[in-house]
Amino acid sequence: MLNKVKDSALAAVSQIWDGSTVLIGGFGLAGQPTELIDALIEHKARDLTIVSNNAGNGETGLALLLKEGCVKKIICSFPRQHDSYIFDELYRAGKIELEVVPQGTLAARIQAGGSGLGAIYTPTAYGTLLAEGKETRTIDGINYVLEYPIKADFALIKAYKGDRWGNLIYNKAARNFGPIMATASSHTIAQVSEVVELGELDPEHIVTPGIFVHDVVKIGAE
Amino acid sequence: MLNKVKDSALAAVSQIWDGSTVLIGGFGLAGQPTELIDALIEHKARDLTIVSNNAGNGETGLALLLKEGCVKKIICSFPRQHDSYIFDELYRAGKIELEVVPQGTLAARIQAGGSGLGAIYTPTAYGTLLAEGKETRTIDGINYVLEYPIKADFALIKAYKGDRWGNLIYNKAARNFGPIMATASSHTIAQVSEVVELGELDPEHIVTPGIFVHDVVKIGAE
Amino acid sequence: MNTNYKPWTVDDIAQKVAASIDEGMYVNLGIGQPTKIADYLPDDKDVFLHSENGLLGMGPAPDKGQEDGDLINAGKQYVTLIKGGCYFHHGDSFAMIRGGHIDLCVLGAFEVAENGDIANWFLGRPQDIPAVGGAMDLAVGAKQVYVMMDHVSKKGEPKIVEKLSLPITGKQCVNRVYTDLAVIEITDAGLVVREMVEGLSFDELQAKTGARLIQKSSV
Amino acid sequence: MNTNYKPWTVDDIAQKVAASIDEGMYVNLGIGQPTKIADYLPDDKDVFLHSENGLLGMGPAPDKGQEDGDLINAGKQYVTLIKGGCYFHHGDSFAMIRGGHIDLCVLGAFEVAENGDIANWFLGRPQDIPAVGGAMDLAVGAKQVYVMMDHVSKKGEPKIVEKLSLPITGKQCVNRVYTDLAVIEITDAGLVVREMVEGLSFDELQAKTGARLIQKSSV
Repeated sequence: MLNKVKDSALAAVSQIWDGSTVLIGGFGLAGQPTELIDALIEHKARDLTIVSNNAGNGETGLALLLKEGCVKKIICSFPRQHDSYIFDELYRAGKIELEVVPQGTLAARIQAGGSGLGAIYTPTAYGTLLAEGKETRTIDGINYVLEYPIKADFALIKAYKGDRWGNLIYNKAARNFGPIMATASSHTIAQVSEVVELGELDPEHIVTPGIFVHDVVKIGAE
Repeated sequence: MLNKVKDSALAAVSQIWDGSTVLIGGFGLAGQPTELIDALIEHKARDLTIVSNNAGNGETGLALLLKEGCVKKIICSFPRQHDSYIFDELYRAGKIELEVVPQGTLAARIQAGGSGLGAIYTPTAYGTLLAEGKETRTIDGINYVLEYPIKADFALIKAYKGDRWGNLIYNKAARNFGPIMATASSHTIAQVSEVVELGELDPEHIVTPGIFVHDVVKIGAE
Repeated sequence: MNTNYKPWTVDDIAQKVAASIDEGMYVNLGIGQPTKIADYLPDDKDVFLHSENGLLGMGPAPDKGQEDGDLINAGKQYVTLIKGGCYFHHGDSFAMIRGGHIDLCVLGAFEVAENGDIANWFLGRPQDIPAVGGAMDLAVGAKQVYVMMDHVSKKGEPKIVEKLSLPITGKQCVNRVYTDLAVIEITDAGLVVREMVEGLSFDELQAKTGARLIQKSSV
Repeated sequence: MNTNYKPWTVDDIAQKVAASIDEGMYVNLGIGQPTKIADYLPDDKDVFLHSENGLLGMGPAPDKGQEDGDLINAGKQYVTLIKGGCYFHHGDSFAMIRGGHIDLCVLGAFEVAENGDIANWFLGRPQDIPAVGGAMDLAVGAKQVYVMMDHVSKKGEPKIVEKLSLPITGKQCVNRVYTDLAVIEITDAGLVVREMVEGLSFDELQAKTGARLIQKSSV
C-alpha cells in the first residue's frame, strides 16, 4: 500500500540537500507553504536557489528563509514589495543573487520544465532589459524571445486537501503556482490542511494528479 | 445580460466559413461533437482544414463530414483505424490532404496556439520521418524538433455541462482535447448535454472558463 | 498658468474608461489607478474581470470580517468572486493573457511614447530593485491596452513623450491613454486627442505633452 | 529445428513484465500485447496505469452492460477508473509523458535495434497510411521503455536487429525487450540476455536474433 503522507514537515523537507533548486508556491502569502518553509529553516538548508513569484513578505515564510541565510539566489517576478525589506537589504548588500522573470514567462518556463519542452519562444519582454542578451526570432511578423525551461530538484507547495496517493485540490486563488510547480520538480512536497481517504476527491475535480506529488504533509492540529 | 447559449447547432455552426480551419474535439467517439458536425454538414461547409486526433469512425460524425466532401485537409495523429474506411478511400484517391502529427505534439502545438507562444522545441519525433525537413536543436544534450503553434478559426467541442457565460465541465475521458482546443481558436462552439444556471458550476471545478467559449449549444430533448 | 480648468479626478477617469467597456468583455485592471474602474462598471452589464493570480469574475472587496487570505487579487488586496466566476492556475492565467484572450487591459504607466511604447515597471535608478510582475505579459498579450495615468509627472514633466527615457515594458502596444487632462488615441497617424478637460485649450494640452498631438477634428 | 522448448505465451510474458513493476510506479501500457500486463498486476501493490487519452488509475474492463462511451482507453476499449484515479485533458496527459513523469512504458514493436532504436508505427509500404498516435511521445518521454513482442516475425525473420529497416519511432530509447523466447536488456555493452525459454540454447536464440547477444553470465 502506497502512502505518500509523511509524519512531519521536517521529515519531508529533510530530503532537501544544500545547493538544490527549490520551487516554492504562492503569490504573496496566498498559497505559500509557510510550514514547509519553517521546516526548511529548521533543517538548516544552505545555498538554495529559490524559484517563487515573490521574495517574501514581512519576517515569516519565504522572508524568514532569506533572513536565515538559506538562499543563494532567487528567481522571481516581483521581489520588491512594501514589506519585502529583508530581501531588499540582502539584495542591496550583494548577499543574494536575483533573476527577475516576467510572471507569465516564469509560469511558461515552469510549464516547459514540467512538460519536457527544450525551449519556447514567447512574445513577452521582447525588446526590454529582461530579454537582453537573449536569442530572439520573428515568427509570422511577431517578435519572440527564446526562453529555457525551469526544472527543480524540489517543489514545496500548499494545497487544500490531499490523499495518500498525492492527489490534490486547492483553495481559491491559493492555487496559483502550485499545480505547475508540482510538474516541474523531481520531488514535490505538498502541505495540505486535510488528508482525505482515497476516493473522496472526485476524479473530475482533482487539480494535481498524484503522479506529480511525492510527499504529502498535513499541517495543523495533531 | 450576456447569454452565449445558441438556439440550435445549425445557428452556431452557420458562422463557419468555407476554407476555415476547424479544431474538432474527441478521441475516437469519446468527446466527439457529433451533433455540431452534423450541423456543419447541413451547413454545407466546404474546403475545411480539420484538426482532430482521428480521421473519423464508421459513417457518422467526422467520417460523414469527410464523406460529404467538406474537408480539404486533415491534421491528426491517428487517421488509420479499423473503421476509418471513408478516410482511407479519400486518402488513397488523393482527395484529401493529410498531415500526421504525434499525439503529444498535436496537443502541445494546440496549447502553444492557445497560449501565445511562437514556437516550441519538443523531443518527440526527433530523427523520424515526421520531423523530416524540420529545424532541430540540441539543448543540454537532448535533441529537439522545432514545432509551430496550431491556431484555428473555430473549435467544435463536446462538454458535459455549460452555463450562459460558457463555463464548461466535461465527462470522464471525453474531456480529452476539448479544454485545449477551446483555447486555440478564435471562436469556440461547445455542445453540452445540460445548460445550468450561473453559479451551479463550482468555481473550483470549472475546467474551461467561459473566456474560451463563444457559443454553447444544448443537445438532446427540446 | 491657465486655471480655467479643473483636472479630472481618478474617479472621473475611471468612469470614462468604464463607459468604454462593452458587455461580454474580459478585462484586466492593473494595480493602482486602474483598480478604480471596477467601481464604475454598470451592474446590468456582464463584464469579466481577470486577475493574473488565477481569477476570472473578480468581484468587489469583501465586507469587513469576510476577508479570505486565499482570495486576493494581483495587487494582493482582498477581493471576492462573482457568481459564474472561476479559479485556475498561473499557467492557465497567463495563457489567457499571452494568448490574446483578454480583450482589454488598463495599466498605469511612468511614460507612454507616441508609437505606443510603454514604460511602467522600472525606473532604472541605482537604488531601484527591478520587479516586473505581470506587466510585460499584459502589455504584449491583451488585445487592447489602455493606460490610465496623470498627464504630467509630479515635477510637471510630460509623461507622454516622443521616445521613452525609462526602461521599456512593451513595444507599440498602447492603444489609448486616459489622463487627468485628456483621452488620447494612439493611431498610425499619431496621437489623436479624443476628449479634453473642459476649459483646457489644445495648445495648453500640447504644451504639457512631449509629443505632437493631433486634434480630433483634423482627422 | 530444435523443438525442446515451448515459447512463452503472451500471458507468460505479461506475467514476467508485471513482476518487474514495483509499487508506486506510473505505467503506460501500449496497445496490443502490453494491455495484457494489467491482468497480472498484483492487487496488493499500488501501481498506476496511465492512458494517454486522459486517465490515471485506469482499471479493468467494465462488466457487461456497464460500458461507458466516455470511459475508454488509448486503444478505444471500454475501461474503468479505480478509486483514487483521475481525469485530465490531452495537454496535461502528454505533459506527463513528455515531461518524464511516466516511470515505465511497455510498447509493442515491429523492430528493435541493438542501440535501443524502436520501429513500431509505420511499415512504410506504398499502401500504408501513416498513423502515429502517441507512440513517438511515449518512446521519447517515459523513463524506461520496455518492448513486448514476438522474437521473430511471422515469416521467421528476426525483429531484434543491428539497424532498423523500418521507419523509426524513437532513438535509443528501449531499455528491455520481452519476447516469447527471451528477456533481453539493452545496455551500453550491448544486448544482454537476462532470461530464456527453458530448453532453448543460447546459440539457438542467437540464430533467431539479428544482432549480437551477450550471455548474462559473461557480463
